[in-house]
Amino acid sequence: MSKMFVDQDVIRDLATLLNETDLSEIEVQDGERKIRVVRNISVTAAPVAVAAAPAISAPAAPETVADKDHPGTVASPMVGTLYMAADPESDDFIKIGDEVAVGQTLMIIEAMKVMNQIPAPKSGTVTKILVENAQPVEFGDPLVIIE
Amino acid sequence: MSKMFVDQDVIRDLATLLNETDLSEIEVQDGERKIRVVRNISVTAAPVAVAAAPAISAPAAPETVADKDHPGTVASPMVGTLYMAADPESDDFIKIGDEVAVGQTLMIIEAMKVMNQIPAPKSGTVTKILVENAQPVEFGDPLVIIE
Amino acid sequence: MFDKVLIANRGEIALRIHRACQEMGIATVAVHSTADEDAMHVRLANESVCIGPPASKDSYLNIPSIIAAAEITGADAIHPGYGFLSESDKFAEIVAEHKFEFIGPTADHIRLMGDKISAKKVVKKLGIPVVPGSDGEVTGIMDAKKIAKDIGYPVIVKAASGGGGRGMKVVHSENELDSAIKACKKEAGASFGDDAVYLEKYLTLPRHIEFQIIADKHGNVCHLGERDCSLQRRHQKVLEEAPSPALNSAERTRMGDVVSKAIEGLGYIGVGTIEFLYENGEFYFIEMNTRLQVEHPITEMITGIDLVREQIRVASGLPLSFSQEDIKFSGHAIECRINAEDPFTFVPSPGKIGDYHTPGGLGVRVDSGIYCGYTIPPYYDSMIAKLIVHGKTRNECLMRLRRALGEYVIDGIKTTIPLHQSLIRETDFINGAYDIHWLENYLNNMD
Amino acid sequence: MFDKVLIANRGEIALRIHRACQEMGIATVAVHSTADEDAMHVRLANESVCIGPPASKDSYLNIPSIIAAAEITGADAIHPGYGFLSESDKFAEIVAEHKFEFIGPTADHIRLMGDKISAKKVVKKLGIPVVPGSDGEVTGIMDAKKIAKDIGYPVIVKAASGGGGRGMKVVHSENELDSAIKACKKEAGASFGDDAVYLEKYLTLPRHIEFQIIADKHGNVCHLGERDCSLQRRHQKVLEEAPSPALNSAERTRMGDVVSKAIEGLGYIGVGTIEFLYENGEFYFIEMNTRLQVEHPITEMITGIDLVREQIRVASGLPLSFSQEDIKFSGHAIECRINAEDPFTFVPSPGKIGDYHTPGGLGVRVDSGIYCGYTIPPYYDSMIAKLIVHGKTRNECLMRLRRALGEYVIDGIKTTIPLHQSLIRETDFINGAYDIHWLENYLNNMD
Repeated sequence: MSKMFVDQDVIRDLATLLNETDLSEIEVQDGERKIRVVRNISVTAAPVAVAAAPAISAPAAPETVADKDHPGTVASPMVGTLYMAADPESDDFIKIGDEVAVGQTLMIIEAMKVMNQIPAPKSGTVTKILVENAQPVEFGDPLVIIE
Repeated sequence: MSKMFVDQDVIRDLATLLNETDLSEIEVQDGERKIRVVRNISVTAAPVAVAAAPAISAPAAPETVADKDHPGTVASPMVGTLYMAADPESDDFIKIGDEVAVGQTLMIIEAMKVMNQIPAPKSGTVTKILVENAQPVEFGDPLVIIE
Repeated sequence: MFDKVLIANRGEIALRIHRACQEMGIATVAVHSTADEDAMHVRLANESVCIGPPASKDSYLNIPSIIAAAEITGADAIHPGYGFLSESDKFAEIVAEHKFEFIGPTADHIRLMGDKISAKKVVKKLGIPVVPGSDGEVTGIMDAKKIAKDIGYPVIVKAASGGGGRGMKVVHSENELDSAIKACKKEAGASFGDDAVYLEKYLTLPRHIEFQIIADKHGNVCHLGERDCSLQRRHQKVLEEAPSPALNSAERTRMGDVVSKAIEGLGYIGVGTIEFLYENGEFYFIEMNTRLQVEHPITEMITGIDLVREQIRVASGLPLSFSQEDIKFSGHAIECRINAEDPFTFVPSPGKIGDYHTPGGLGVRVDSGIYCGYTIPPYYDSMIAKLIVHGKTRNECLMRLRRALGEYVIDGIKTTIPLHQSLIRETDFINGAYDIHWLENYLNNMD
Repeated sequence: MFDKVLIANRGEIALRIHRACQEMGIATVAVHSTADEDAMHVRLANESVCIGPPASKDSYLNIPSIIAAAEITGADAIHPGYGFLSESDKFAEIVAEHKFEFIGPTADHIRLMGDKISAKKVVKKLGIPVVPGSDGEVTGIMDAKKIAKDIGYPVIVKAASGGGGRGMKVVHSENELDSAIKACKKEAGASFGDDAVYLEKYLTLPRHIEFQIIADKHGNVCHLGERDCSLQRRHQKVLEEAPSPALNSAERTRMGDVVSKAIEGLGYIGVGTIEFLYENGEFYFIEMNTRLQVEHPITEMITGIDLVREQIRVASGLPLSFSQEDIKFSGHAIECRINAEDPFTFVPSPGKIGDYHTPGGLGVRVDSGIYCGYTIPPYYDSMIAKLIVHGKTRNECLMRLRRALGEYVIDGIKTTIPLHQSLIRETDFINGAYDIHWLENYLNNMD
């Protein structure tokens, strides 16, 4: 009886592919031939289940993961209190739908009594404002989306 | 019916490949033939890496997992010091190849100065003796194999 | 000093004893059932011997197997821990007959204190206050009625061989007495093989306060103050503290002296605990435990004395390493017993531990044999850890306990951590105003 | 007392401060970089604020961000921990300007002690013994030669603004002096922006012994005894013990009094450490650390005093909760710093923690923010845990340390646990016979 054909190279390739794609199983059939590779991963201890610390305050607009990861999102470069306008009597620097140019002031963050202007990192249209006036923000908090 | 064909070489190759690629399962089909190899790496929270306690003493005959799990194995019902004979002048109760009957004394275990006879749980042939005279044994240690 | 000690126990106390031995340069032998192959004390011990199947009667209570394990490993001494064989006079006797040192009192002292009636008689003679009662077995109903009338109702009928809350009946008036005695005798006969019962005054709102003592073979006796173990559920201690919020220094010294003198008179050797009910400033003897207690660490925390180390020293013939004057009580300590149980229904919850993270920092001690990935076997006691916290004051201790309980992570099973978290927020507990019925009432009122 | 404290630090010390606050009923704010989102102190804090990217200069050293975080969370006070901004007089000043309480000394005291030359002058006037030397900046080579001749070779050239072992050169004879001063000035200018250098007598086999002090705003000053931190590698402490094996009670009392008087004269407030070299029975001032030290727990273990709690009390204006007479030294304590490093090559080993199991039982304390599954970021200090052990005697402490190190499991990364296990088996260490060069020699001889 002929020896069963095992294509070791294909198996190695599939193993690599498994890694690369972060899958746990690949099954390939080609006519009468079939190969299936499996890897049981990550039974590695899950993170400690202590109570997660609450965030300093919920952002005004319900911030979704999508907003944070959106390519047009401008993130806060510092901690502080956010202001939408130069002073209470003035209009907000931006509103949804505005066209903004690179370097244009979007909002102000006060830290240590210093008012820091937050400039637009690129030009485009303001499609979403994710914060409210007088709100505290952390480093990295998403502020606005410019598309 | 003809004996099923098992290609041990292919299985060995796949086992090696399994190791090399760090997979946990490979299944290969070639026409009507199919081979599947699996290894449970049990990443389950690896045992605490403290120094394993040494066993009280290594058994005389290198005891393999197979011996322990063999259906004909007689396990020690108690802790104590094992004797193969009733006294130093006598012959051993059994030797390899002996036919034994149910209830026949196989050996003696001394615990608290009391000599406890270990009877054969079934009749058959002694195919393996896994202990030596005067050896300490724990509860559950495999003593002999009767087939 | 011993070279090798066999630890005839499991769980956290086996680990506790192992640690004390290691710190004294003594090798350890762990004996274990097949269910405990992966237990921490087995992993850490210098040697281990499997002594039987899961059932305690075939392993941890199996005297021939334990003695055989000591013989084949060449141990010098055997430490019984608490529970299992620790209060078996027969075991102590057999250990001694086989020329091993029993790390505990003599078989005679265990026997004497194991019988509740004889124990009470003996300690009374030695000057320890006891609950007024029948001074021995009740022999007939007429006799019982007279005694009950003398000491005053309510009275309690107790089995002479009882313990752990079993074989007891409270009687509020004379017309209940006859049936209570009969019922109690029946239960006692069935449970303990001895239907002797006796009568005692029933205290309504007592605290459980116990004194720790230790005595060496050279006639030295010290007491290490008291522990308050009033927080009990079904006669099982849940949380203990030392010192008792109800005692002052003068009462402690006075009662400690009474206890020490009695132990000296008894000729007792080793560690022991005299348990009392405490009501209206009076102590009433309950029983003496002739072994290490689960809650011994809180005494260690406030005295700085390693009780297990000292116990081993004393067993080996060494004198106590301190005198009564050397013992200084410092601060306050609380122990929470953490069980693998639902925190409020108390349904056992054995199983596999997922994430496991112990609290750390100043004044926090964890005594436990569990670890991440360990499977708690269903065959034994549900206590899996003791969290012990020390502070300079009771308030500091309480605040530290609160934060430590909040840091403790035991995933995969239910534990009584949430019960302790609730308990220590209760005003009565914060004020130290509780008796032995408080916890049961608290739990009943939660429903 | 404060209602809310912002902790301007990370790692085990942030957790240590969080614990003290919780035990005082004070809410905590954790500030953290994006690399520390999963850190234990962030998880446990009542509130947390992300203050910047991983690089310390943009987060933990970012004063505007930290002040802004205090402002938006409404914190009352800021605890700087050790390292980072803890010895920045500028930070202390800004904190005060913004009406937060700085949990530490005044900016003036930080500045005074931050300059090694001025510090030495000041403490000398206050009665603290100093190393004979140039009494200030060396201004020319002729001057230097004369001073060196007076105090005798070997001498050491040090940068006035230096620290942590940088900017120092030992000179064994006059002909090396000129080039050493030039090299040192160059390094000092480049490293610290200040090329002032000074000369001191070089001690050949000194121990590093430091005294812990604490002072309140009401003029009360106490010392809490000494710590021996002679086991150092590249001027980094590796293992510390208290008390020092080299000091007796009389020397402790004498030097403690000298130190307390000086601190009183200085008008200093808060915790602080006066570091000395100790050789042939004489103390020589090195520097004063105007903050909490990494090794403060060993002092806590032998005194029973919670230093961080006391530090917070003092900052809030409360008087010390004890007087010098109340402080009793009890037993012996050792701290092992456990770093995420190869134990013998010291190559850093950040990464993901696999199994994590801390030692427990009597006398064992772990201060650490790591846990099973936690990833140690590569951006910060490699110290991941402190194992602190207390015993009634130094020998008991050593035995306990040995067993505790054996129980500690940190998988997934390399740690310095094996180094400590080797160290405590060395005869010199067991005998307490070591100086500040001992560890370097020991490590060199291992190769």
